[in-house]
Amino acid sequence: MPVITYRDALGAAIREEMQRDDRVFLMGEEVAVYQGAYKVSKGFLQEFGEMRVVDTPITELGFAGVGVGAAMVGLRPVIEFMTWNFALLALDQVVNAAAKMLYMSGGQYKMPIVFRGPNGAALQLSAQHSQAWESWLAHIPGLKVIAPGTPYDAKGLLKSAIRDDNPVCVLEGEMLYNTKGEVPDEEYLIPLGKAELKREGEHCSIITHGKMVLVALQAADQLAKEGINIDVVDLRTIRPMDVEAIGESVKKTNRAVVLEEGWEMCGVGAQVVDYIQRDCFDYLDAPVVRVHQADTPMPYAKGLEKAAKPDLPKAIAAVRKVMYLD
Amino acid sequence: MPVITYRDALGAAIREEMQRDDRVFLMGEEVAVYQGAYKVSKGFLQEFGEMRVVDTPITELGFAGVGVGAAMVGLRPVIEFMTWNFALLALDQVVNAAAKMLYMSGGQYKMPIVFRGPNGAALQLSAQHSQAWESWLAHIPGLKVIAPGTPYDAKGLLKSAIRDDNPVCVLEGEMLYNTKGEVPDEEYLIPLGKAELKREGEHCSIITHGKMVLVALQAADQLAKEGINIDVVDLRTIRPMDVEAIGESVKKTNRAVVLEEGWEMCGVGAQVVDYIQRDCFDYLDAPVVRVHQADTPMPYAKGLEKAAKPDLPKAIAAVRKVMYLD
Amino acid sequence: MTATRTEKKRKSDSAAATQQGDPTLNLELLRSMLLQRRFEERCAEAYALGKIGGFCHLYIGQEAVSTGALSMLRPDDYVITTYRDHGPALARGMTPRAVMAELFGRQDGCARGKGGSMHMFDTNTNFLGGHGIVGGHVPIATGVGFAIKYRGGDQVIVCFMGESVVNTGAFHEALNMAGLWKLPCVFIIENNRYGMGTALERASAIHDIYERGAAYNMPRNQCDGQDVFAVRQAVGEAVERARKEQIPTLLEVRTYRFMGHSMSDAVSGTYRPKSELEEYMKRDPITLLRTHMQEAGQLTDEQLQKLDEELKAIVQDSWDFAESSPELPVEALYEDVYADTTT
Amino acid sequence: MTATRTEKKRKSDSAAATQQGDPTLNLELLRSMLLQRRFEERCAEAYALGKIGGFCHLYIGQEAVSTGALSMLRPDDYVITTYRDHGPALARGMTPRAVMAELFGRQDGCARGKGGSMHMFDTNTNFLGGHGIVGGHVPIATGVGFAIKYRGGDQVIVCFMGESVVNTGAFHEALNMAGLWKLPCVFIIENNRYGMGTALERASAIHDIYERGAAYNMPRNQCDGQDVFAVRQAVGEAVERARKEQIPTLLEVRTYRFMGHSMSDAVSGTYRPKSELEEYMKRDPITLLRTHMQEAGQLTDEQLQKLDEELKAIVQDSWDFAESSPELPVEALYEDVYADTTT
Ligand SMILES: Cc1ncc(C[n+]2csc(CCOP(=O)(O)OP(=O)(O)O)c2C)c(N)n1
Ligand SMILES: Cc1ncc(C[n+]2csc(CCOP(=O)(O)OP(=O)(O)O)c2C)c(N)n1
Ligand SMILES: [Mg+2]
Ligand SMILES: [Mg+2]
Repeated sequence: MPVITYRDALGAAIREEMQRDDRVFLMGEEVAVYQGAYKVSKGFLQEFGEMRVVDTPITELGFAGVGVGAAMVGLRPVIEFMTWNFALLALDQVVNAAAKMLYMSGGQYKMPIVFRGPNGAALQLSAQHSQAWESWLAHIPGLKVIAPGTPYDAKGLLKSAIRDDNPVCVLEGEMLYNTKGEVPDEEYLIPLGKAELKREGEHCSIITHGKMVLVALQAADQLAKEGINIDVVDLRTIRPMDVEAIGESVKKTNRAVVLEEGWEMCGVGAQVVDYIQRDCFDYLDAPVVRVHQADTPMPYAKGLEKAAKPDLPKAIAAVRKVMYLD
Repeated sequence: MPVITYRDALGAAIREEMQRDDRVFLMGEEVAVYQGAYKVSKGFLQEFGEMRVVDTPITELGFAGVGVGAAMVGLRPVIEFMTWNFALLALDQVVNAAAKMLYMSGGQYKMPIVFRGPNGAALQLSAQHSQAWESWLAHIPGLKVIAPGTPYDAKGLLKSAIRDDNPVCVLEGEMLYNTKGEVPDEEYLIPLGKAELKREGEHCSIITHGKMVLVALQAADQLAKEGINIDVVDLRTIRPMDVEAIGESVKKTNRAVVLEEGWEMCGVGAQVVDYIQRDCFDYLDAPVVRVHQADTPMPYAKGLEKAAKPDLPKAIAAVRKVMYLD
Repeated sequence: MTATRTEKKRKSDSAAATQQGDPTLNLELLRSMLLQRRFEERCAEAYALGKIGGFCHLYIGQEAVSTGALSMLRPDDYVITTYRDHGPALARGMTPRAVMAELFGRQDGCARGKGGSMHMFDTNTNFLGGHGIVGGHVPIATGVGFAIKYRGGDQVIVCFMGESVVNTGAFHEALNMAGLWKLPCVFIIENNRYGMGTALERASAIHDIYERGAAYNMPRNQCDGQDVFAVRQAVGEAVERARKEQIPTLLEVRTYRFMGHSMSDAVSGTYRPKSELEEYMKRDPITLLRTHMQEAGQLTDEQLQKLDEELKAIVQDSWDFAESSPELPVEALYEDVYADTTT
Repeated sequence: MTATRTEKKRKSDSAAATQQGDPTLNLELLRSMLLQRRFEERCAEAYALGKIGGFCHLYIGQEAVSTGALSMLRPDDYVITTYRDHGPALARGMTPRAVMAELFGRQDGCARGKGGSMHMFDTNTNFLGGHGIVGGHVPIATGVGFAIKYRGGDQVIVCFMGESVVNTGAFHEALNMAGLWKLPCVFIIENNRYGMGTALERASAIHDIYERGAAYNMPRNQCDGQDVFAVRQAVGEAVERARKEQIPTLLEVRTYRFMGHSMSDAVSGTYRPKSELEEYMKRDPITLLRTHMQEAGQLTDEQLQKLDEELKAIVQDSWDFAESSPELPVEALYEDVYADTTT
C-alpha cells in the first residue's frame, strides 16, 4: 500500500471530494496562491481555479459565516482555519449559526460544512498559538467533531465529513502533517462516530484521540516489553462519541488511562471518565487516571513547554499508576 | 437582616467597589442611559457619571478588549455582557488576552478585570439566547469563574472578584435577578475558590452551582419529607474548584448527583465526576448521576423547552436513581 | 464605480413618479404593509396573553422597508434578516398562519415551533431567517452572495439589519469580502435611530452611516424609509446592479420603530422622549401611502375599510390556526439536531 | 475635523527640512535603526542554530517605522504591537539583552522566557506586547487610550499593526470606539504590502487603506515608511493631536519587509517575485538615512564603521548574555498563571 503523509492524506481527501462533487469548495487564509499555510492544498488553485479555492482576508468570523451562508443554499464548503487558535474568533458562526441552523429552522436548512485546521500545540509557539479545542467543540450539540491520528484515518474521516450533511469540525495536528502511514489508492470512507481499537491488550486501556494516538501506541510498545499489554482505543470521533467501544475495552481491562492534549478541567478526558464510571462502575479496579496538558497557558521556553505537554513518560507513568505498579 | 434581590445585590457590590476605588468602572451595552438591560446598574450613570459608567456600541469583542487594555495600565474594569451568549464573540479577548497576559508577560502585566452577565437559559429565548458557558470558561487556566446562586453569594463573590487581580468571569442568572435573600448591610467578602455546604444530609450529595442551587435545595426539601437527607454542595466558584469540599461531602454520603444547567459533554459535571472518582473511589456506593440540559439546542416551544431543561423532578429522579430507590 | 448620492436621488424622482401612478401595484403595497401592521398588533395582544413567549420584537412603523424592498425581488432571490423578522417574513410571502403558529410554538409553525419569534425560516420563499446575534447574519448573507456567483446565477440576496449592526466586526468583515469579490448582495440598514436604548449618535463615530460603504468600495445610498416608493426606487437600483453587474450596495433606509425595542421595553421613556415618538408617528408609512392613494383617487374609504377587515380576518384566521395547531410531542426535542443524510 | 492628506503633506515638507539638519538626532535615529538590523540578522542566525524556536518574524526593512514613530514619544507614553515586535521593542528602548534572552527562552528574558519572539513585554518602557492574534491588540490599544482619558492624563498610545489587520472585525470595533470617544490613540498601519502570502489588493476592497479612517471620523494620513523623517513628521502630528486634543489618528505607513513572513517562509517566490523585492530593497531605510547624512556631511565612513562595530558588539553581548542566562526551573511552569494579590 502506498505510504503517504498525513498532510497529503488530507489533501487527497479534499481533492477527491472536489472532483466528485462540484458543490465542494475550499476557503480560508492562504489556501490558494500560497498553496496552503501548511501546504495541504498544494496545487489546488491550479487544478480547481479561484472560485473553488478561495483566499480570504484575515476574517475568521467573516469567512466562517460566508461558509454558513453558502451551505444554507446548497454548497458544501470546506473552511480551513490556519489554526484552530484563530477559530476562537469564529466560534459564534460555528456554534450559534452552523450548529443550530437545522434545529432553529425546524429541520429546513441543512448545514453541510466542514471546519478544519491544525489544533493543539506545535513547538514553542507560546500561549496564544498552542491550544487544543476539542472539549469546547464537543460540548456543542449540532456539531460533529473528529480528530484523526493517522494518515489513513485522516483521509477516510475527512471524506466522510465532507459528505455529511452536518457541520463537522476536523482537528488536525501541525505536528502530524509530516507523519506517514499506509493509505490505499482505492476510495474508502471511515464512518463518523466509530472508535477504533488500535492495539489489543488485556491489562489496561488507554483511551485517546488525535495526536496522542501515536504517544499511546508508543507507550503500548514500551510497556509490552515489560509484559504489560495495552488496549489502545482511538476515539477518532469525539462527538458523537463511541461510548460502547470505551465500555467494551474497560470492561475487559478493568483499568483505564485517558490521554489527551488539552487542559484538564472539563476536558474530553473528563467526559470519558464520566462514561466509564457510569457504564463500568463494577468493573473498575482503580480510579481512571488522566493525562493532559498542565493547567497553565503554554510557555515558550523549551524546557517548560516539554514539562507542560502530555508525552510518552507521562503516559507510561499513568499506566503504572492505574496498575498500582509504583 | 435586609432582604433584597439578586439584581440589587449585584448592583450593590459594584456600587460599593466603585465608591471604594475610583479605578473601578462599569462598561457594556446599555449599562448607562438605559440603566442596564436587566437594571443591575440602575442609577449608576447619575451617581458616577459617563466616564465610569460607559455605554458601548454592540461590539463584544471590541469592548472586552478595551477592558483588557484598561486593566493592563492599572484600571479595574467591570465589563458587562448583556448576556454570555453574546460574549461568545468576545472570547478571543477573554481567553487569548485576559487569561494569558500575566503569563505571556512573565508576571509583569496583571489583569484585574471582571467579565459578568447573565448565563444560561431564561424562558423561551430559543437556541441562540439560551446557553450556559461555565464549562468552556472553566477549561481555561488564567481565568477564575464564579456562579453565585443567591443574593448573599452574589454580593460577596462579586466584591471579591472586583478586588482580585486576575480576570474573573461572573455567571449570573437572568431567572435569578428577581429572587430574594438576606444580605447584611455591613460589608463582607466571600473568598473565591470556596464551596459552601448549603444543606447538610447524610444520604446523598448534590453538587451544583448557580441557578441550580435553588433546584437542589428544593429537591432536598422534598426528599427530606421521605426521610432522605441531602448534602447540598454549592460550588460557588467553578474555577478554581473546591475539590476538598466535594470530597468531604461524598466521603460522607457515598453517593453523588451532579446538577448543572449546561450540556452534558465535557460539562462542569464531567469534571466533578472525575474529581469524585479520583478522590472517593473506594467510598462510592453507586456511579455518580448527572443532571444537565438535554443534548440539543434550546427549542422555543414551551413544552419542549421544559423537557430540555434540568429541573426539580429530574433532580429528584437522579437522587432516587443513585440511591437505587427505583 | 461608487455611486454618488445625488445621482441616485435624481433618478429616484422621475422613476418614482411613474411608479406612484400604478393603482394595482399600490394596492398590493398597501395590503402588504397593512397586513404586517395588523399582524403585529395581534402579536402584542397574544404576547400579553402569554400565547407568545420569549423575546418578541415588533416591526410596527417600519413596514415600508420590508414591503418596498421585497416587492423588488424575484421568488428565487434570497432574504435574510434579524430577530425583528415578522414583517419581512410576511412581506416575503410567508403565510400568516405559518408565522403565527411559529410564534405560538406549534407544530405547524414555519420552524416547527422550535425557532420562535426571532427565528422565522422558510425554504419555500428562500427566507433564510430570523437571526438573534446582532451582526451574525451579515457574513451569512455574503456567503449566499458567494454561492450565487459560484453557481453563475443571477439571483440576489437582500440582507436587512438594524443600524447598530454597522459597528460590529461581523459587518465589517462581511462587507469587505462582498466588496472585494463583487457579490450580488443588497445590504439594507434599517436605521430606526436606536439599538435598544442607544441612539445611533452614541454608538457610531459617523452619523451618515451609509458612508461606511466607501470603506468597502461599495455603491451606497440613503433613502426615506417611511416612503415605500423611495424604498422601492433605491432597492430597485441596488437589485439591478447586483443582478446584472454583481455589484453589492450598502443602502441606509431611515425609519423609526413605533413600539419599544421588544415587548419588555417601554415605548418611550429613558432613551427617547414621547414627543420624539409622536413627531415620527406623523410619518406613519401606511398613512403616507394611504393618503397618497386617496389623493390620487386610487382608494375610497370604503375600499380601505374592506381591505382592513379582510386583513384582520386573515390575521384572526392565523391566530385560530396557530391555536389549534398541535403542540410538539416531547420526542420532537431530539429531532433536527442532526440531519441523518449524507451526499 | 478630519484632516485632509494634502494639508498634511504641505506641513511635512517644511518641518522635515529643519529636522533633517540635526546631526545628533540623525545619529540617534541611525543608531536605533542599525541596532534593529544587526539584531535581526543575528536572530536569523540563532534561529538556524536552533537557539530560537517557534514562530519568529523579523523586522528587517521596516526599521524607519519603529524608530521614526517611537522617537516622537515620551517615556510615559505606551506602545503596543503585533508578533513582529523585536524592532519596536528595541526602538522603544528595551535592552537587547532582555529581548535576546527572551528569544532564547531564558530566565532573564523580558518575559522570563515565557513569551518568546511574539510576546515581548516590558513594564519599564510601557511596552504592552507583542500580540499573536491578528487584530487582537487593537481593541487593547483603544482600552489604553480610554484609561489615559479616564485618568485625565496627557499620554498617548501608539499601536502598530500590519496592513492585514484593517480587514478584521477587531480593528473596526476598536477604531469606531476610539473615534467615537475621542481617545489619544495613534494607529499606525505598517503596510508592507503582504499579510503572509496575500497581497493587500487581494484582501481589502480599497487599496488606500488609510481612507478607512473616514468611517470612524478620524484624521488619517499616509506616508513613506522608508523615510524616517517622513514617519517622524506624520507620527509627530498625530501624537500632538492625540496629546493635546485627544483626537485619534489612522496613519498608513508604506513599507516593505525584506525577509519572508516568518523564518519558515521563503524571502520571495510564490506570492512575490524576486524582482519586486529587489526593487524595494533599493529603498532600504537605513541606506536612505545614511546616504542623507553622508551627503549632508554629518557622517564619515569611519564614523559609520565604528557605529556598526559598536552595535555588532552590543548584539554579540546580548547573545552571550542570553546564552548564559539560566533556563527556568520546571516549577516556573506554574508561576504567573494567577497573581496572588488583591487590592
Ligand atoms: C452580539 C449581540 N449583542 C447584543 C445583543 C442584544 N441586542 C439584541 S437587539 C439589540 C439592539 C440592536 O439594535 P439595531 O441593530 O439598531 O436593530 P433594531 O432592534 O433597532 O431593529 C441588542 C443590543 C445581541 N442580540 N447580539
Ligand atoms: C486571527 C489570526 N488569523 C491568522 C493568523 C495567522 N497569521 C499570522 S501573521 C499573518 C499575516 C499578517 O499580516 P500583516 O497584518 O500584514 O502583518 P505583517 O506580518 O505583514 O507584519 C497571519 C495570517 C493570526 N495570527 N491571527
Ligand atoms: Mg435600530
Ligand atoms: Mg503586512
